[in-house]
Amino acid sequence: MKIIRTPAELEELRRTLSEQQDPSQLCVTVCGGTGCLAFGSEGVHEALQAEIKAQAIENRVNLRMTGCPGFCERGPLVVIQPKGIFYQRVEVEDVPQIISETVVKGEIIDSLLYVDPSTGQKITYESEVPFYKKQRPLLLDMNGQIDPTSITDYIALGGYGSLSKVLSQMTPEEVIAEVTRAKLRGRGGAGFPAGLKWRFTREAPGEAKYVICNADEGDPGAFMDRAIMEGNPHRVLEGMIIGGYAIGAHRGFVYIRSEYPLAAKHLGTAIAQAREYGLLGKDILESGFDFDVEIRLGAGAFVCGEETALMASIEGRTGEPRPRPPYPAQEGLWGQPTNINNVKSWANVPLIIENGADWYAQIGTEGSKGTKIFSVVGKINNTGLVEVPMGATLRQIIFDIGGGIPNGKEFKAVQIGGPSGGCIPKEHLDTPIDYESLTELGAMMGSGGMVICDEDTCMVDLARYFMTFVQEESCGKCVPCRIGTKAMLETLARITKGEGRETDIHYLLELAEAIKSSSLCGLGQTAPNPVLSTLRYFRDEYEAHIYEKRCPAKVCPNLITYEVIADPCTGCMVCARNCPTGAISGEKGAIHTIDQELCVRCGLCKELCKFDAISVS
Amino acid sequence: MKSPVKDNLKIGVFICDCGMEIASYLDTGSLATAAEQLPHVALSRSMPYLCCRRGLAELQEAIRGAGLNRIVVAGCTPRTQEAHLRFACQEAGLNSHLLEMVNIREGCAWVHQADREAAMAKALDLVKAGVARASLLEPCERMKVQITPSALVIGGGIAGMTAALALAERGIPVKLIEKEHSLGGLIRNLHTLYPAGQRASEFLNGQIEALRRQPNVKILVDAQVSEVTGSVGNYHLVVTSDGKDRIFDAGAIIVATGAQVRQPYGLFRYGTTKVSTQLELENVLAKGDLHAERMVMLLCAGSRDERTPYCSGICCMTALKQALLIKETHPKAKLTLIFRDLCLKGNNPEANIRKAKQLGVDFIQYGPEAEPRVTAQRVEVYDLLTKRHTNLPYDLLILATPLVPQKDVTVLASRLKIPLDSHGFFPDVRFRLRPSDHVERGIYVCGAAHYPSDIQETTFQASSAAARAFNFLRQKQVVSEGPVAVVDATLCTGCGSCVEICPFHAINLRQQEGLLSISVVDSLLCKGCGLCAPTCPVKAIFLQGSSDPVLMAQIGAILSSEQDRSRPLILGMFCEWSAYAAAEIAGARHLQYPPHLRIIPLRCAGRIDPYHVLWAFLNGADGVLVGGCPPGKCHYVDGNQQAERQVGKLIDALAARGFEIDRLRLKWFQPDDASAFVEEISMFMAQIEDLGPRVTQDRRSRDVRAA
Amino acid sequence: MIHLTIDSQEIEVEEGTTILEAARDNDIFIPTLCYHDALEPYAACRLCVVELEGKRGSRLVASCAYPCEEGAVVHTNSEMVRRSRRVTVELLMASGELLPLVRALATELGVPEPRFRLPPDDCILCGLCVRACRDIVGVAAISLVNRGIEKKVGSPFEIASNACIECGTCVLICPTGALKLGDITKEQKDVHHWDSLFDHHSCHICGDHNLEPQFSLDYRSLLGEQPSDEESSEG
Amino acid sequence: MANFSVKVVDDIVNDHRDGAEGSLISILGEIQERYHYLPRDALILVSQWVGVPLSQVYSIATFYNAFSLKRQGRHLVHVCTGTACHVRGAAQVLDRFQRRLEIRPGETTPDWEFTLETVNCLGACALGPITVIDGEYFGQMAASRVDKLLKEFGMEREKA
Repeated sequence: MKIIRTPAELEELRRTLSEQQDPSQLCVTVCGGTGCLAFGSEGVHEALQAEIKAQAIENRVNLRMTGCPGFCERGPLVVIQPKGIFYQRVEVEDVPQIISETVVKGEIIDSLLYVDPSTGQKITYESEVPFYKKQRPLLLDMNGQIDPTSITDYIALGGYGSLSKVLSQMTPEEVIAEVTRAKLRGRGGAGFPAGLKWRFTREAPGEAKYVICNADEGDPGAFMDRAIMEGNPHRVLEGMIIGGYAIGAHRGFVYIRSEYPLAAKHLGTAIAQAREYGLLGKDILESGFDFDVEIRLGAGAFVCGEETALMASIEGRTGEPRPRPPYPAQEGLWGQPTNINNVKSWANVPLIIENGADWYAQIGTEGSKGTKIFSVVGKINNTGLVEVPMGATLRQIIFDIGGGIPNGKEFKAVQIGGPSGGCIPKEHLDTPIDYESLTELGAMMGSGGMVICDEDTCMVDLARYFMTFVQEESCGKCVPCRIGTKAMLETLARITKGEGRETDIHYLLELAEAIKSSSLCGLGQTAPNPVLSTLRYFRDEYEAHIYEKRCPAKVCPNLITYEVIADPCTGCMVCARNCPTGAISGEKGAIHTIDQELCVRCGLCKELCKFDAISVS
Repeated sequence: MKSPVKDNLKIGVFICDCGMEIASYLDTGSLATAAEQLPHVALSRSMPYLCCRRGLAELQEAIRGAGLNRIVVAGCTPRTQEAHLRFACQEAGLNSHLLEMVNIREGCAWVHQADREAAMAKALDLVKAGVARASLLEPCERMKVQITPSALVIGGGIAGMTAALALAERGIPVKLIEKEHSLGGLIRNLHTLYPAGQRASEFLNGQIEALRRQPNVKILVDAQVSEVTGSVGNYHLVVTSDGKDRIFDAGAIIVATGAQVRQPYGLFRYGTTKVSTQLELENVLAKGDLHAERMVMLLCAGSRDERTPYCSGICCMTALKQALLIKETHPKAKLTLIFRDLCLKGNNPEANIRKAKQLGVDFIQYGPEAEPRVTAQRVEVYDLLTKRHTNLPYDLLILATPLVPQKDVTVLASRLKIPLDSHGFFPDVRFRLRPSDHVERGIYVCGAAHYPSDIQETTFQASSAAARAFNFLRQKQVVSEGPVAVVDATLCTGCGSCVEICPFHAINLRQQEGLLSISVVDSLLCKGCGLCAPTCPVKAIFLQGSSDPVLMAQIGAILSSEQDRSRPLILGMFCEWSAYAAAEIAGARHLQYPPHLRIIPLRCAGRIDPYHVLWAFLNGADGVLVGGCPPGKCHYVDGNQQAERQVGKLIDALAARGFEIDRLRLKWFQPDDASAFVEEISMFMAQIEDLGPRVTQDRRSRDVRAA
Repeated sequence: MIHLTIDSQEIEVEEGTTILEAARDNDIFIPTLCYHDALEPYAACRLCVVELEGKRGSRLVASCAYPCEEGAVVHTNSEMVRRSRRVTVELLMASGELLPLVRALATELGVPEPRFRLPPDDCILCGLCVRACRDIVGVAAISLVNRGIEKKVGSPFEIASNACIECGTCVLICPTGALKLGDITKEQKDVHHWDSLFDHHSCHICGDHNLEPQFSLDYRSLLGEQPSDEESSEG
Repeated sequence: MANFSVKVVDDIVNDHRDGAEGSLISILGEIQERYHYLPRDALILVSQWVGVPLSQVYSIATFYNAFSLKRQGRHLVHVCTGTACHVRGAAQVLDRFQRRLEIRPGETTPDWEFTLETVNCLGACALGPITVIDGEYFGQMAASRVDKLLKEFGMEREKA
């Protein structure tokens, strides 16, 4: 493989590559994101390969396994270019038909088309799917198109152009100025201005400097970083190299959580290719600038998302945060100035350089520029990744794009920002989302995980869930976080068990304030948020649990009872046979009864009953 | 740096308030003024916090400004702050060993809160002693030695080969020497391996192949170490291989000499045709000419008894392995396994027992009290499970005999100066000393030379030994700092008693042409325990910073006390690892005890010299308490025993002259048992109170001199 | 030189001085548990938090680690500080009646009977012993094991540490007396241990045959190792 | 379960030679991957080869979720308890696994067949609730599917 030595050579390569590509060329793309893989897209891909071979049409059709375009709900996704025919929930059995009908004859297979739940009509082309139509994909734009394991795919679409521009035409100061002008804010959650951080790191004295890509996406329910690394790793890499140049670093680290093997694999491939092409290593594009990147796998610790803990982990120690200051920009990795940014932040950089700060700055709101990717999960029709400009409203995301709540249930709230975030009730559905407004509402941008809750979601239980999470993930170094979160959890558990006391809400608030204000690191300082925000908007649910010993959402096991409704019950014995504790008795054909003493409220009977003869109250 | 001539000694005394921690119990101001009067004190002041940024700066300023060349700091325990202060001195251009710390916090302020007056007196005495000591301190220089970046592995068995390979793969040049003609050690005689049942020869050949392919390894067979000279990091070796002597250097040595299977002649009719060892059976199985129909395996044959008290560790697994093998080839054969205990390792030890049982192997457990009897026809055994005597006719009796040390271990041990345990295996000696106080020797033992071990265990040990050798060599150089023993060549008569006593083989006799040979200290091996000093008949060897003059000056100063003499005055000479540690912890816990005790810390109680004690009594001590580590706990192998001897000798001598020997005590202390410490002190104190103050000055000195 | 105000006292300190140092030099008392002059600030106990006025309102910082800043305004005992301290103390008391300092604070701040309880334990995880062993003595025989509420001080595999030199520094520095040398050196392995009489795991088949002697692995025991249950006797 | 081999650990460490202390976690990660747990001997060797105190290696091994000091069963069952899965009823699924296998998360069945673990989020939220057994994904899980699944992975014991 020939090394690219100069910007000219890069441009040359790009031209030849794009010339080779015939826009009318048939190309079948299969989503290879973790979501679709879990749905079995690997098999579909293999089947397609085999079928194409069988039909001996290799020369006419390209097959490509791409990254995640975001519409995980309907996976496995298959798109036939150039027309962009959009098939969803594709199974291996459908493959021969797809090839013979659509690829060869160009005919549409109705059964595989997506049906818009709101209008009920079938949609043929990817571009027309409402889920995509209303988005503004900047970071995810290439995910559906390129093969993430091929550097040439990326280069063909102009990849590494920004790097070459930076190295050949811009001084580090100019780069920082550009990023600052674009008002790019850290996408890790806190939203600290990236340009400023870069400058601090550049100006800080130190013999060596480092850049780190924080890919420890620990927030449960958020997976946009993973999608980017899986689908377009080179852009992250390009961003880091540019950052390294601007800051004056020659070594970079990507810290990926071990739960993301595919992301690590693709990024590893990307790094290898970049080295091969001379885009990493010594004297990149004759600029005299040396830079290389290493991957470090996490080992399962949410706290390692916190920058000082992350660095400790990279240095080979337990992920315990240390007090700041000194900030990483002054004393980071091995005591040297270090700049840490999130995957999304890095991925934004090439875009800013490519299109200019002004272009970037006109996307989004006054305070928050650019787009934001949300992972919309939970009680929602279209689970998946949604990229919208800052300032989009929750309603647009959840209803227009997300397709609303399944089974005609009532929307209750959306939980944003995971364990550090908070929930937002329906009265605020129309607030434009940016860093400030969310903080206003007691939530936070965080990683951008959105968990949609419907009427069946118990907010107290949700709060308890998050508290369990942070409590388990607390590193245990500082007292408020170690013992305080435990105390809060015990209290919440008590409440959900129906043993709540009058004083509990007050106690929770007291603890929450102290933990927020006095914890050592971000994990502790934000740990109480889920409780605080649920208390703020759903105090009544807490009170129902405490005073009436009642769980309005019928979730908390100790506060609900399962009963057999007489008339629908056919006495089919299914529930009785499957009850783990044998709490259900009854003759065949006779109406069953549930022994409340024995019942452990596992819900199995309700789940299994074909006649909806089990009621919860 | 050169030591200043005595007459321009400039001692600086710094008394730390430690905020209010000290100041609220002791009048640090007047302590400082009092200290000013002491000989050679050029500057004396008290400060709020000596340890903080500002305090250290002030200290350094004083050193530079006033040209101080000795520093006495009275404050908290040296344990936590000494390093910082020494560093500060070094920074200010003063050899860090010219700093003396006096603990007036844990050692005084915190423990005598009831009796301020006595506490003040004690604090002053401690400072006096500190000053007296400081004025005699001499700088110590650190010594650096480059390490030869290569290793010698003795023994070409599985342990040796594994270790050699691991080192070589990391770029360390390795010499591997084997006394036999071919590599492999014990395994060469094995047929298959437990538990997987892999062919031993395959396994072995694989290993040897890998070794031969490795360019960093030089193999010498029929070779033995015939001479070892040099020291830590640089051993000069003479290896005799097929008649020729080869000479080379190595930085690290790995001892993997293995062990041998005992041939138990006379035991259980061993030697007769129908009886063989497991090892002999291996050969039979390998050849595949096993013709016996009724077989009995007898475990723990000649081990775990008086002669060989240990469990050989591997025989049970071998027996089980062989049993399974036999049952495969001879399903008909009747096979009984007589065991005391089954020592099986690995993930699922039962699996193989189950298998064997299914294949029809009988297991019978016997106890040590009823050892099986072997006659020409049968084995008679009392079955512990069925509680019945059983007779087992046999065509072949297999004895599981233990692994025993190689014949020549003692020679090797003395050449390498490493200890042997009571059975003749090489124990893994571990020093419980501060990293700064000792350097690794660079000699590591692994495999059956260390104790009988199976292959898994052996390879683990080998890798572990290699790893430690690797990191030792990687340092490139060894640095030793801190006080070591020094010999005054003009006095030494070469009697060799210090060579005898040194627990670390750090002292050698150097022959001199036409002169008395003299002792020479290997300061890399010397750990500064000072055991040698009291044993020298002519006081030719002494420990830096703890020489007799220094100690006696300390004793003299600490006892020239202004305390109210109606109360007894007691001197404690405490091992810093046990008694002194306990005292400090008592302080940290604010436990209160009588203030009439003056403590002088020693590296080891073994440093005690009868003269010190006599000197103490001469200087008005009413009682002397020597504190050391409990038996078996000494950090310098057996310093506490030496202390016991020395004190014992003295007690007898004094007793013979009617001296109240209850005034002298030797006690063992647990380092962390502060309350026990307080108890001891109070008891001893009470005892001395009962004895009352000592008899008049002249009388006292007379009987002491007589002693 | 840096100028700041602590409790309305004008103070001048060298650059790099922490708020705690500055306060101490001026006889302003700030309670600490995990702080020690000889060790790097750890900022874990959160008792030393002080209120730092800032543009966007006041916030709490750990005075033991926070460097003095020019013109900073610090309150060491404001209501904000006391509120947080009160909770911290209450949380500390969840695992038992602790050392005098905490009890004193409790009375001074009027901390109620702890509303939350943990199993009694004197260790407050200030980490002093661990840090002293590593940074002062230089042997690192003990470390913090597990995490979160499970965190505790321990030697590797929670059996006798072979790195420990029994110097007692950890015991000396422990503010609560929770640590005993025995915890780290219990059954300090003797070199001959493997040939001593051993007690056995018993066989899972008949429950009677004796399997691996517990101390047959002296070498590993020297390395702080012991045959673990799941390795030695489970089928 | 692969038997612990000294050579394997030696080699893993040797591959990371230049990384020194920084590669500690990667090294342990590879060993964990190889044996599904961290054998004690392995930790000891790692500490000695890398040249860091055993106590540090041990605290790392006990700090991170990905590491286990206990031998694992033949099949690893991971129940995702991420938020998306939680609101879609992961709790019931987990509960069912616990009752069925009669172990709590982090434990292994006495016959060394199954080890039950929870995982915080696999990022495949569209399929929630998710269970992963030996790396194979099972989406839209429900308590009622647990028994069948366990049978597929060779669980014979009848319902307790």
